[in-house]
Amino acid sequence: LEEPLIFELRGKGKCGVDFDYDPGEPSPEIAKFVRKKDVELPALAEPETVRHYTRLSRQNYAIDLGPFPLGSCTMKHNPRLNEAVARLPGFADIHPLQPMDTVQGAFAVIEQLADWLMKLTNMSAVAMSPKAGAHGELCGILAMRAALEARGDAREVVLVPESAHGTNPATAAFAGYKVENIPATKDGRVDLAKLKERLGPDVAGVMITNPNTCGLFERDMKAISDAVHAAGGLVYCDGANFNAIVGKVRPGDLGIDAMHINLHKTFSTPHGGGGPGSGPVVLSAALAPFAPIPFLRRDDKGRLRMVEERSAKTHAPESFGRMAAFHGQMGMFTRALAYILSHGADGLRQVAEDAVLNANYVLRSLEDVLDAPYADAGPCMHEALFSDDNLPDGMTTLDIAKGLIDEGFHPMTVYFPLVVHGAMLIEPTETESKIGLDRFIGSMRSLAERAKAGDETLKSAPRYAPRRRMDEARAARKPVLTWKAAPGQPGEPSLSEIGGS
Amino acid sequence: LEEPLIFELRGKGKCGVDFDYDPGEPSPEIAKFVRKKDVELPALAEPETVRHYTRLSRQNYAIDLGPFPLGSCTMKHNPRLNEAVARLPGFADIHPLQPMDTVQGAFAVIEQLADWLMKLTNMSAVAMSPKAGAHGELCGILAMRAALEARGDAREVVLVPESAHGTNPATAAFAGYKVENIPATKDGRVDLAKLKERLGPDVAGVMITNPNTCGLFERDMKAISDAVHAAGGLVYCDGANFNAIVGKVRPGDLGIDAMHINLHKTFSTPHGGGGPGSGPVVLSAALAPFAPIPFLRRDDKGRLRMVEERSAKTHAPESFGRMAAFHGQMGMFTRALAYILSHGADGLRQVAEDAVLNANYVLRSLEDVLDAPYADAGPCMHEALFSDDNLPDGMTTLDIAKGLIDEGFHPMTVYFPLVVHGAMLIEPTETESKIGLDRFIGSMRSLAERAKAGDETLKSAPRYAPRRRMDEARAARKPVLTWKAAPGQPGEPSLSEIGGS
Amino acid sequence: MRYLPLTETDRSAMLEKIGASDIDALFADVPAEALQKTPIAGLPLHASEMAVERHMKRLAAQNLSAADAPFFLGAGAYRHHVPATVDHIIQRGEFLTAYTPYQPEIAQGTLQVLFEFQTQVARMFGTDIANASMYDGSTACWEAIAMAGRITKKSRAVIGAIHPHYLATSQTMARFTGDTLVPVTPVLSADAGEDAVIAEIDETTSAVVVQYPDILGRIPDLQKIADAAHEKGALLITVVTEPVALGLLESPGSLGSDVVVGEGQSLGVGLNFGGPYLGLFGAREKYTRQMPGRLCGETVDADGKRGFVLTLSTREQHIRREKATSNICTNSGLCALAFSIHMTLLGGEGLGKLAAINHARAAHAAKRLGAIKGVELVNTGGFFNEFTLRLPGHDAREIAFRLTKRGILGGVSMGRLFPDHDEMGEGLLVCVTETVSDEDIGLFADALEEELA
Amino acid sequence: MRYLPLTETDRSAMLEKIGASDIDALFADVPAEALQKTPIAGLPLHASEMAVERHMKRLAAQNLSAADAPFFLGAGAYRHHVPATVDHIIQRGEFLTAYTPYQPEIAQGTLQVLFEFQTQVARMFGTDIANASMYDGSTACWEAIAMAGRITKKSRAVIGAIHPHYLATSQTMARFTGDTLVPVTPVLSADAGEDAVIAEIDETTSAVVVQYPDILGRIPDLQKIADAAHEKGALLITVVTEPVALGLLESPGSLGSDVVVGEGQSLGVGLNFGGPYLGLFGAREKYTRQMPGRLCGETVDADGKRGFVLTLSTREQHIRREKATSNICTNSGLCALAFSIHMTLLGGEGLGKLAAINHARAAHAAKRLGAIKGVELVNTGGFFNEFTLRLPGHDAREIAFRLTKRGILGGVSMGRLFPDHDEMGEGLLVCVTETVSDEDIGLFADALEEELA
Repeated sequence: LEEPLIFELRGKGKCGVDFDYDPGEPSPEIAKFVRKKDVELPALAEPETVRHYTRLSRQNYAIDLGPFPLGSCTMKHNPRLNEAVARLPGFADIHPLQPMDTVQGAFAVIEQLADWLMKLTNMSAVAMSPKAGAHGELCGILAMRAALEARGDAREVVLVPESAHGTNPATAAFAGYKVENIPATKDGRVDLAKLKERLGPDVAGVMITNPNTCGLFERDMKAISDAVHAAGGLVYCDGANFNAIVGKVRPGDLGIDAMHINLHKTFSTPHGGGGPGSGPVVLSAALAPFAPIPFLRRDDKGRLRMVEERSAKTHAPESFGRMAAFHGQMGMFTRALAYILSHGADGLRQVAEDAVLNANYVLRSLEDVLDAPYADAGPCMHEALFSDDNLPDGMTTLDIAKGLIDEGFHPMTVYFPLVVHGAMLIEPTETESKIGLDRFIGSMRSLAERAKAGDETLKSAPRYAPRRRMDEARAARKPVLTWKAAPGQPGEPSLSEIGGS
Repeated sequence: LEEPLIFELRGKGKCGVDFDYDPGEPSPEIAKFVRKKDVELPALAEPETVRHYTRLSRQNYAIDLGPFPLGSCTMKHNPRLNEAVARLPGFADIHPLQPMDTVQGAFAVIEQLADWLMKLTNMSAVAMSPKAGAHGELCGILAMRAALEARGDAREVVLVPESAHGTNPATAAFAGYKVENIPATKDGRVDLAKLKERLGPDVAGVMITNPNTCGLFERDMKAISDAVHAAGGLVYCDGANFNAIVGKVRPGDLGIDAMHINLHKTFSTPHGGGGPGSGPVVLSAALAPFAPIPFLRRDDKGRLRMVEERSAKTHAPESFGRMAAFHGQMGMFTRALAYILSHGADGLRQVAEDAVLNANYVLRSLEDVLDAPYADAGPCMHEALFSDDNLPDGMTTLDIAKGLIDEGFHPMTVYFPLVVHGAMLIEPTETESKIGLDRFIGSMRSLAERAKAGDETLKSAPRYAPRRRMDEARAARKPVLTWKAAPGQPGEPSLSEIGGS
Repeated sequence: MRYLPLTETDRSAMLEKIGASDIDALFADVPAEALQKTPIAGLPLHASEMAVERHMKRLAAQNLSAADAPFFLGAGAYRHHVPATVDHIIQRGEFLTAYTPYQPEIAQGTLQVLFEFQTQVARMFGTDIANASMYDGSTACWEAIAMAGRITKKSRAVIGAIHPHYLATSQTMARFTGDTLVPVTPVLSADAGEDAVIAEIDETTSAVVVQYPDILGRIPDLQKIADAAHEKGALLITVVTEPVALGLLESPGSLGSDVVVGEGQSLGVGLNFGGPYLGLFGAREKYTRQMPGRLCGETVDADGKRGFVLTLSTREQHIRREKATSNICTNSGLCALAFSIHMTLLGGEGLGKLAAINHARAAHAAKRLGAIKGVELVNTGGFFNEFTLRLPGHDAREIAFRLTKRGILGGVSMGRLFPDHDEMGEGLLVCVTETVSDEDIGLFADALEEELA
Repeated sequence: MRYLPLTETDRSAMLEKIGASDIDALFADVPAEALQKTPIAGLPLHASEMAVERHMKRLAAQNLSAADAPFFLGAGAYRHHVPATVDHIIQRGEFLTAYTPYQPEIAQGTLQVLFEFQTQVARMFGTDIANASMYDGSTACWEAIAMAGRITKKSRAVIGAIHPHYLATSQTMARFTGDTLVPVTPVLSADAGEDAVIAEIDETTSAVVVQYPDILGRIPDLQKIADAAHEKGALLITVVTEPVALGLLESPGSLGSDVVVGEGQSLGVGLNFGGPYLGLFGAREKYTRQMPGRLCGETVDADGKRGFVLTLSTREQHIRREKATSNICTNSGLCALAFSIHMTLLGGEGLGKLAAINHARAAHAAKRLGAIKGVELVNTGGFFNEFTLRLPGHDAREIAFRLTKRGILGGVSMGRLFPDHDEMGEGLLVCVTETVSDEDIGLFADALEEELA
C-alpha cells in the first residue's frame, strides 16, 4: 500500500477547511509585518486527507494489531474508555489559565491521581508536571540537587548501573553531574559491596532501576538506599518498570527518595507512535519541599488552588522552580485516573501478577532454545532476557528480530541492556492472552531453530513488511529531513496493491 | 493477516465487561422461566476484542482506502463531522417515545431535513420513516396503491424497465402487483412510444430510474409522466441516482408522483458494509394524503408534534399506515442534515456537476480501449457504462473486475444493468480527485490491454488480496451459516504476515 | 468546498479532455426548462464545519437526553451501557465506509463479522440459523409473518401482545398482500393471555406471533403456545424486543419457536431516537431457503483457504427480481457489527450477569413504585426488566408529561401505544436497566408519589 | 477484569509450566516485609466502565468548558476549531497504539507523517529543517537556549518579552547548568521593546530569545534584533506560541532567526487544560547535528524503495548516554500527527485565510473593547489575534474572576503571569480567534463595561 507524500499530491488550489467569514484586509498597523505570499504548503480536500492518513496508518504495526514484546518499553492495551473520558469537553476544552474556581473538577483529577500515586508508592509528595519519563528523571535529579545545595553540600557525581536506560546518564549529565558506572554482580544485579566502596562525599546519589532492565528485582534495594543515605547521598529510582510491582511493592518502603512513573507504561496511556508521555515523580519527605511548581493545595475553604509563581513564595519557598508551562499532561492524567479507577487496588495487583506470570511463562518456554543468562537465578519480573550466546556465528539478534516481523509480530527490545551480549528483552505485559503468547512462543522457537540451522533466509527478513531492511547509514550520512521537489518529479503515486492483506 | 473466529479463541472464563452490582437470585415469580445454563457464547477480554476486530477490519476495502467506482451503488466520502454530530448526546441518547416536548430539537432536525428534501425535489410531501432505499420504494408504491384504491380504481400491473434495479420489480411484487417490462430504445432510454402503447386501465403506474442505470438522463421524463397520468396511472421515480442532478434538476418539475432518496448515495451517510440505510420518499400533492404515519406537524402553538396512531384519525385519515416502529433513521437524518448544511444550495449543485464531470472524464478516457455502448449518444450523467463487446473470447468483465483488485481498486459494478452484455458501470462520484481518477484510468487501460492481449494471468486475479476468488457455488450448495466446533479443531490461528503491506 | 477535491484547473482540463465547452454541456439531455440556473431557493449556502457543528449542537441542546434525567423508558427501545470499545471499532473507516460485501476477496472483515453475528444470534435465540440482520424488529416481524405464509401456504396470523408498532407495521403490509391478521389485544392484568391467543388458532392459521417478554413486560409460556400452534400446522413466531432478557430467560427456540425475530438495539447500538436499529431473524434450518435478507456462509477460496461470502442470493431481489423472498437490499450491517462486538465482550456468561442485574434492579424498582399509594403493579406474575404500573383514575400520558417537568423520564404511557383501547390509558410501562441508579429510582418514586397525591 | 485476558485456568497451567507453586513464588526476590499481602489501602476496588465514566463525567461537569462561555483566553494556549477529521484519524489504533518507530519496516506510517510534519514546520517557520517535535513550547525554548550554548560556546542569553512560563522553565534549567539568563521585562506599552533587548546583547551573549508576537500581543521587528545579535556572534532564537500567526506574518526564519521554536497546540491539538502540547523546533541546516530531539530522515530499503527512518540518533541518549544533546526520549508524536493533519487540510492558503480571520475578529474586538470607558488598548502598534487591555486602577485578576461570575472567560490577567511586577497587574490579555462570535464579543464588552462602571 504505497502512499505518496502530501507534497506529491497536487494540492494547489484545494482546501480541506471552509470559512464563513470574509476578513477583508489586515489592519494598517501590521501591514509591514504581513507576509508577501502564503506559506508554501499544499492542501488536500477532506476525502483525500482521510485517505492519505488512513493508508499511511496501515503501514504501522500497533498494539491493536498484535503484541509489542518490547522489554523496558512496556506497550499494553490502551482502553478506549480512557480516550472517551479524555475527550469530555469538561477536560478537553478548558484553558490552563482559566480562573481557578472554574476548573475545580480538573484540579480534582490531578489531586486524586496524585494522591493515589503516593499511596501506591508510599511516598510523601508527587510532582505532576513532568511531561514524560525522562523529564520526570530530570525533575527527580533536580530535586536531589536542590536538596543537596540547600544543605550546602556540593557533590558532583551520580552513580548509574551500566544496564540503565540511556536517559539516566543523559539526565544526570544534563543536570550538571558527572556520571560513573555502578558495577553489577554476575546474577545481573547491583553489586552492593562495590557500590559501598565507591560511596563518599563526592557522590550526590545513585540512579537505580527497579525492577532492573535485566528484568530482575533488586533484592538489596533497601540496603542500597541505607548505604547511600548513610554516605549523605540520595536515591533515585527509575520507575519505568513499576508496572511489574504496582500494588505488590511500594517503592517508598525500600528507602528511595525519588521515582518517576511513566503513565503509559504502568497506567496504559497511549504511546501514539512516540508520545506524548507523562512522568509524575514521587518524592520522599526529604525531597518534598524542593518539588517543582506548580502543584495543588487546598485553601482554608477546601478549594483547590494551583501554587504558581505568585503563591510560591508562601507555599513553596524551597521549590526548585518550574519545569514547563502550565500544569502538566492533563490529557494523560484523565486517562491514567480512569485506568486506576477501572482496576482498583485489587485489579492493579492482578496487573503486576499477570505481567510477571506472562514473562516467566515466556522465559520458561524459550530457555531450552535460547540462552537465558539469568534464568538459573530464579524467576524474572515483567520481562524475560535472552542473549545471542548460543546462536551460530553470523546469526544475530537482529536476524531473530527481523524474522519476527515476518511471523506477524513486533520484535522484542534488542541489544539492550548493554550488559548482555546480543540482548533480547521480551516483555509481554499483562494484556496478552495465553493463546497469544503460545503463538508468539511458537514463532520464537521456530526462529531460534532456523537460526541454529544457519537458515540464511533470515538475513533478508523482513520480506512481508511494508519495507525491507532500511539503509540507516545512508539516512545519517547526508540527512534529508524535509521534502524538496525534485526537478521534473511528477508527484505521481505508484500503483499499489490493495491494503487488506 | 489471518484472524480466527471468536469461537476459536478460547473465550471461556473471560470477560470483556465488568459489573459492580451483585444481583442475587432472580425473583421467585420468574424461576420457571430462567434458563438452565448461560447462552453458549465465548467472551474475549477487551484487548483481545479490539485486536480481533481491528485485524478483521484490515481485510476490508473501504472508501477511506480508495475509490469505490460502483455504478448505481454510489459510495462517496463520508465526512467525519457527521459522525461527531450524530453522536451528540442530545441526538444519540434520546428515546423515541419520550414526551414530545422533550425532543423538540430532534423533531426540528427531521422537519428541516424534510423541508429541504421537498425543496430540492419540488415535491409536496415527504415520508421520512422508510428505513432504506428499497423500503422507500415500498412506501412509494404503497402510497400509489392507496391512492388508486381510494379512487376505487383497481389496477394490477406496474411497468418497470429491464434496466431497473432488482428492488423495483421486487417491491412492486411485494406490494401485490404484477410486473411487466418497459422496452428501451437503442440509445438506452425508455421507449416512449412503446410505453404509450402499453398504458391502459390495468396499469397502476410505472417505476422509472432517472438518471437511469445506463447513466443517462431520461430526456422524455416529463412526456412519460404526462402519458401515464393521462392513462390514469402514477409515476414512481427511483431516486438512487439523484446525486447526479441534486441542485440542478428538481424531479417534481418532471411530473413524478413519488421518489425515494437514498441518504447514503446523495447525502453521504456511511454505508457501513451493508447498512443501515435511510430512504425518505418525496410525494406529489396527489399522493401526500396517503403518506405513512408517523409524520411531523406543528400545532397551533408552533410546537412540533409527531402524528402517530392516536392523532392519525384527525390529521392523517387517509394514511396507508405505519411502515416501521418509531420515527425513522434519526442517526442518518442528523448526518444528512449536516451534509446539506455543509454544502448548501450552491455546494450541492457543485456536487452534481463534479460527479457528472468525473464520470464523463472516465468515459472519454476509456472509450478507445473499451466498448462504450451509449458513448456516441452524448454525455453520460454520474456513471459511465462499458460492455465486454471488444474483449476477446474467454476474457470477461469479471476478469477485468478482479484484475482491478490487484491494481489496488475496488471493482466497478459488473453485469448490471442487464441490458448491456458484460456491463461495467463506473461511478467515480464527486469526491474523487483528478489525480486519483488518472491512476484509476491508467489501471483500467492497462487491464483492457492485457485482456485484449489474452493475458491469462488475469484469470487468476486477485492475487494480492486477502483471499483469491471464492467458491460461491460451494457456499450455496450446502450452506454453512453458523459456526460449529469441529471435533478436535484446535482453534489456533494460523501464522500470518503483518498487516501493513 | 472541503469535500470536493477538484480544483478549477482540474475542471478546465477535464472539460477539455471531454470536449465539452462548459459543465452544462454535460447536462444537455436535461430539458432546458427543467435545468436550474441558480442555487435552489430556500436552502442556505455552504457553511464551515464550525458553523454546522454550532447549528447541530443548538438543536441537540433542545432535547432532554437520557443521561440528564432519571430514565425509565423501554417499550421496544432500551438504554444500556455500551462499552467505549464498540463505538471505537465501528468508526474504523474499513468498517464504516465499506460497501455491501459483494467482492468477498476484499471484504472478509465484514463477512467474517456477519458470520460470527449470525452464530451469536442463533445461539442466543436458540434457533439453528440466523440471517445477517434486517432493518429493525418491526420489519423483521412482518418478514417473519410473510415467510410463515410462504412455508405454510396459509395467510391468517394470530397476533398476541406484541409491540403495537410491530402490529401496525404488519397490518400495513397485510392490507396490501391480502394476509389476515387477528390481533388479541392485551388487557392490564398479570395473565400473559396465552389462552386467549390459543383460542384464536385454527387450521387456516399460518403463524402465531407472540412477544417474549410481552409489551406489558409479562413472560408468556411459549411452549404451551408452540404446542397449540404446531397442532394446527401453524408456526410459532416469537418476537424479542429486549435481547438482554435472553441472558436470564430460556431461549425461544428451545421452547418451540419456529422463527424468532427481534430488535437488537439493546446491545451495542444505543437509543438514537428510534433508529437506525437492528432487526434480528433466526429460524429452523429447514427454512433456510425461505429466509428474507442477507445470509453469510462459509466457503473456501481458490487456494483452499477458509473464507466467507454472501450466499443463497437467488432468494434476493438483485438476482430474482420480482420473484424474490423480499425486496430488501440493505441490511443493518454496522449495527450488526456493534451488536456483535458488544456480545463478544459479554459472552454468554456476561450476558447472563447483565440480565440478572437488569432483573434485580427492576424488581427493586417495582417494589418501591408498587408500594406508592394509587399505584398497582400489573406484573405480579413476574417480569424481566420492564413492568406495567396501573394508575387508577389517571391518564398515564398526563403523568408521564408532568414527570418530565420534574426532570424525570418516567416510563411510556400505554395510552400512546394503544390509543384505541381506553382501558389501557391507566398503564405506565416502566423499564429499569443497569444504567438506573438507586438514586434515580428514589427520585422517580418521590415524584410519582407527589403527582398522585 | 475486562482488560486482563488470562483466565484462572490459564494461570494454573502457566504456573505449572513455570514450575512455581503460586504467583508469589515469582515475587521471591522481593523481601517479605516489602511484599504487600492485600490490596493497597486508600484506593477503591475495581469498577465497571459505567461507574468510571460516571465518576469522570461528574468531575468534568465541575469545570466551565470553553464551549459554554464567551471565551477570550490565550497566552500560550489558543482555542481554534479543529476539524473532526483530525480526531478521527489520530484515534486509529495504528497511530494511537504504535510505539516509537524503532523498527522502520513496520512503522512507515508514523515515519512518513513525521517527515511531512518536519517539512510543514520548517516551511511555516522559514527554517531549513525542523525536528520531529518536543514536549511543548516551553521546553523547546530551553532546548534552543542550550543548543545555542553548544554552538556558540557561550552561556549568556538575553530574553525578551516571552511567555513568563517559558522564561521560568529556562531559568530552572539555567540554575543547574550554570547558564546566565538576562530577562528584559516588558512594560505595558505599544513599543515592542527591541531596543531594550538589543541594549543587553554583548560579546558573551550566546542567544537572544524573543517571542513573535510577544506575550503582550505586540509584533517585534525580528530583523533588527537578528542583525544586532549576529553582529555580536549571538544567535537569534524566536519563540512562536501562536503558529496561526504565521499564516499572516512574515516567517521568523526569513527575518534572520537562527532557531525558531514554538508551541504547536493551536493546530489540531486543542486546549486540554495545558497538555499534552506540541513543541516545534526549527533551525538552520548547519546546526543539524546540534539539534535536540528525534529527527526523521529519508532513505531507501534493501529493494531500493523510498522509506523513512529515525536518524542521527548518535545525538541521543539511548546511544550516546551522558554525552547526548538532550535527555529527551519521548516526543509528542500523536500531537505532531494532529498538527500535521490539520495543516494538510488547511495548506498554506488556508492557513493564510484562517490567520486573516483571526486578525480581523481580534481587530473588531479590540475596537469594541478599547472604546469602553476605563479601558486602554496597549497594542496600538498592531497585533495578531491577541492584545492587551490596560484597566487603570484595577487588578485585572479580580476583573477576570468577576467576569466568570457572569459566565464569561474574559482573558488572562497579567498579574497571574507576572506576579513580581506590580505594574503589570492592570493588564488583561485578550485573545480572539475564529471561534469567537460577534455575540460573544458583545457579551464580553457589555460585562466589562458594567464591571468597570
